[in-house]
Amino acid sequence: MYTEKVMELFMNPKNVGRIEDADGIGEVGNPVCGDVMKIYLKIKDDRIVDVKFETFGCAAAIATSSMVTEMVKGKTLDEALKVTNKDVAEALGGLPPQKLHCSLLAEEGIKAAIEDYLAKRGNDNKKESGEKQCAKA
Amino acid sequence: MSRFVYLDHSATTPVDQRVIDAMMPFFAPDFGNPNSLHAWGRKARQAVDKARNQVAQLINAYPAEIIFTGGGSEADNLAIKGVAFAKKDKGRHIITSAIEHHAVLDTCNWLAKEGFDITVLPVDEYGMIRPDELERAIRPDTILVSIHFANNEIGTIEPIEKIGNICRSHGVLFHSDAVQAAGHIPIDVKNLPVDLMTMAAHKMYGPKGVGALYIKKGVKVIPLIHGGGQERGLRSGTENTAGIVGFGEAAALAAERLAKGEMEKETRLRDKLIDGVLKNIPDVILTGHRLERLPFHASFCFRYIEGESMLLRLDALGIGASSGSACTSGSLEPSHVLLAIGLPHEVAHGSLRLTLGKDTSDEDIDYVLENLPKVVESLRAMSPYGKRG
Amino acid sequence: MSRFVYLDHSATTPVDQRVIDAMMPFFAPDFGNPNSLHAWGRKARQAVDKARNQVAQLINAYPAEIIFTGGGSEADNLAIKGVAFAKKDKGRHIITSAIEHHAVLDTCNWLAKEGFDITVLPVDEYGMIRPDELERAIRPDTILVSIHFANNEIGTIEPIEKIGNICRSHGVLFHSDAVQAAGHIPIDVKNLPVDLMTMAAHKMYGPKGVGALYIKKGVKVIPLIHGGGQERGLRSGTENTAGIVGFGEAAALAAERLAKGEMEKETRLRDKLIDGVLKNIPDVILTGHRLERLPFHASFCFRYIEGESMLLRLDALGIGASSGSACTSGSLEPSHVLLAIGLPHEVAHGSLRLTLGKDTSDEDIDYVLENLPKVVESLRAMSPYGKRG
Ligand SMILES: Cc1ncc(COP(=O)(O)O)c(C=O)c1O
Ligand SMILES: Cc1ncc(COP(=O)(O)O)c(C=O)c1O
Ligand code: FES
Ligand code: FES
Repeated sequence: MYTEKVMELFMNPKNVGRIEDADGIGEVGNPVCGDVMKIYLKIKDDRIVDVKFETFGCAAAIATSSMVTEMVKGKTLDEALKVTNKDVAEALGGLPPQKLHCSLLAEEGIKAAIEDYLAKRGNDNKKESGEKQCAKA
Repeated sequence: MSRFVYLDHSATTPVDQRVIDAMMPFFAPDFGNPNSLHAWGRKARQAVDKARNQVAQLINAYPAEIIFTGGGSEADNLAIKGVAFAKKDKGRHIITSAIEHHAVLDTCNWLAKEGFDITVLPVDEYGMIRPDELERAIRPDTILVSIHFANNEIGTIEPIEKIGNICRSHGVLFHSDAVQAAGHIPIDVKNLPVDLMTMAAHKMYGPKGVGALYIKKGVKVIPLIHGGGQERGLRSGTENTAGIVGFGEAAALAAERLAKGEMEKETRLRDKLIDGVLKNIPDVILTGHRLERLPFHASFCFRYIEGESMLLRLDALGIGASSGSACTSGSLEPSHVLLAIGLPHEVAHGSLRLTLGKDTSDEDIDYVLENLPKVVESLRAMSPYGKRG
Repeated sequence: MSRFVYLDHSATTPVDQRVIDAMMPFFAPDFGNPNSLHAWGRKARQAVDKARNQVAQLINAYPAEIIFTGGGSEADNLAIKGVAFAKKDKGRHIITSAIEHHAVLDTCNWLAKEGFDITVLPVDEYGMIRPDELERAIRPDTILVSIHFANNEIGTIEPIEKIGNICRSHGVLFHSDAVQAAGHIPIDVKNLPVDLMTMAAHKMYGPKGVGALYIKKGVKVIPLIHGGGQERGLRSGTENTAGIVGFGEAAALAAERLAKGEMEKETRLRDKLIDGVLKNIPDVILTGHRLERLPFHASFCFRYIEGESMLLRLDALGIGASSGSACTSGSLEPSHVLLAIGLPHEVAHGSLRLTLGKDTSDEDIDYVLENLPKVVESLRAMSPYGKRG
């Protein structure tokens, strides 16, 4: 069902965890639907210098989380925003059709985190440790 | 990986070597069609007759009450559609439960489109039918009640005798899907008010693709598969001789195991597993009834994590399990059973079923109890909801 | 007895040793349920996929067009009821022939009771459908034509291409029961106007209890067996993995044999048998078409004697044969096929079918040609109608 790459990243995901002083945090999905992805970004000079994720979901969701974080690490925000779910799925050697939405989650997660960063920057330094706002756990 | 531990016996079981040995000759050289009059055919006919006896004995039925089918789902369809079409001039109301197998529920859904009226009874948090609710649902035009013997996802055993007595007292036929129960707990149809009952060979160490429907003497059903008139005209088609022989042998072996205390043996290991999991892993619930459950069946929901990822991590450790999470099914909804017992979606997503078999050992359970907590912990460490130390 | 000669391959065939070998692992250790996500399940899924490819290749279909069923009869029922229920709002008229297998005829009879309108086309003395009669029978509310590829009792091969073209030109779906033909004569569904086609593994050296329905892409049918949604939702139930694997292997071997000239080989032996019987035994007729017939199929009616007694005498000589006499069926009527081709009852009673197989040898045919005349003669000597010396 899954490619070797998917299984490899599912078994040994990269960039797992949270960044306590993240510059941007994106949370997408819904626990009711069975998949939630939370992306933490550390950004310096419009470039993603660190990224971590937390995911509640299937093997595909975990593998895409890992893959997308690897793909955007080191990229500028503009470059990162161009990473699509198709790119992620391709980098994984493909996903079963019923799991494509998991890769969409990855794309959206990054976008949400960048938007969060941009919004915070727009509001200046008002909400420095605002990441708790999304955490339901 | 240090061990292979198959704990998915509710999905299917390995075919017993004695069953394979019994089947072999009927592929060749004893490949005859039981309907042929020559030597090849007569040998096949004898074998089918013997198997019918063996299956009948397992549930204390008369051999003529056993109709072999192409599987459990077919037998469920035959029972329900068969009674529906046979009785449709008498009434068109059928009662079933919310946690039946899809072979029952989807059949009822189809009948609903064809002009039948279906009542789907709710169950309590343990997956139990409430007999009083059943009784209230019966109407003058009710022709059939279909309630399974035991549930495949949560292992709960229904109060079959009470249900059957209510049906009897209202003159309504009672079908029970015993695919998970037959061969694993004692069933005696002469002392149970059941009119039709479904079984499947592959859930009791027999081959896939062969099932049986017990049809009590005198109960009329319309065949699902018309044709050459095999199986008393109720299931046409050249008999799957080897498969039927395998089912017969599997039934005989199951009866033998039951007599030798298989239930007690499995119950002990099951309880060791259940207690071990509940004790060693936080934020977990047992699904289904704690006592009224199949002796080989353990099922849980682990909070904050998802079933498919659990079972694939277990697979990598050589452990075969299953889950009713939405992600394993490729649908957007978790199992209808888990929702029907009142679990919230996010909890149902974390379901894991571990079903033991006749060859499961203490070491197997130890291996699972050693590894499952690690799997849960490592997935929770990734989860945005997971509690961290 | 000096020899065992099985000449009842139309009834069923021995399972090829290579088919048995292919199936074995899927009873154990590779017993997984193809729907399970763990290693056991994945292995089973791969095996089912491979088999689907093999069966598809035999008839040049796409794999997704092959639905595995629990036998040929089930596939016939699925095709006919499936189209009937899918199209019933468009029309309720179905056309079939008088010499179809009961799996088709009885299904149509049941549909007739459920409000469908069935036209049963007559056939000529060779069992051939007349395309012009079919065309005249088609009405605006005709939804399906079901005509078999080849007849099991008399071996006649129907003009499938012509029939299919007529159906196409009228926008009517065409189902063909190819249980006797598939694997024995070349069939290429990409170049044949057929929408649904039935096959059974056990007629081509595969196991009993597994069949397949070819359903052309885009053709909609309602499932016969509802449930877990296996086989694209068209045939629910845990897949008969070993049986399906066996079917796949049998299909691959059949394709190989066909490519290697099996038809020509069988045709030669069949003609030797037919010519030998017609030459050496008086008062016998060949039933079915002399040329448009299955390469392995010989069928006769012997005047003045009765089929069951013939086949039991042959059985005592080690020869396995079959008959469509009333006495073999236990009914009062001889086979509907023999009556439909216009044979008088007394002639039809004397029917004998000898169907060859891939392993039938010249010596086997010689043995039959040596013994059959004696059997016929000795029974005729007992008959009040038999010509005596
Ligand atoms: C022409 C034809 N159709 C259908 C069938 C039914 O196949 P099965 O007996 O495998 O269900 C047979 C064989 O018995 C047959 O010869
Ligand atoms: C309770 C129950 N009913 C019916 C079935 C269907 O049996 P089969 O898949 O053999 O057709 C199953 C197993 O899948 C089951 O667990
Ligand atoms: S998280 Fe549910 S399918 Fe991927
Ligand atoms: S003569 Fe006895 S059944 Fe026909």
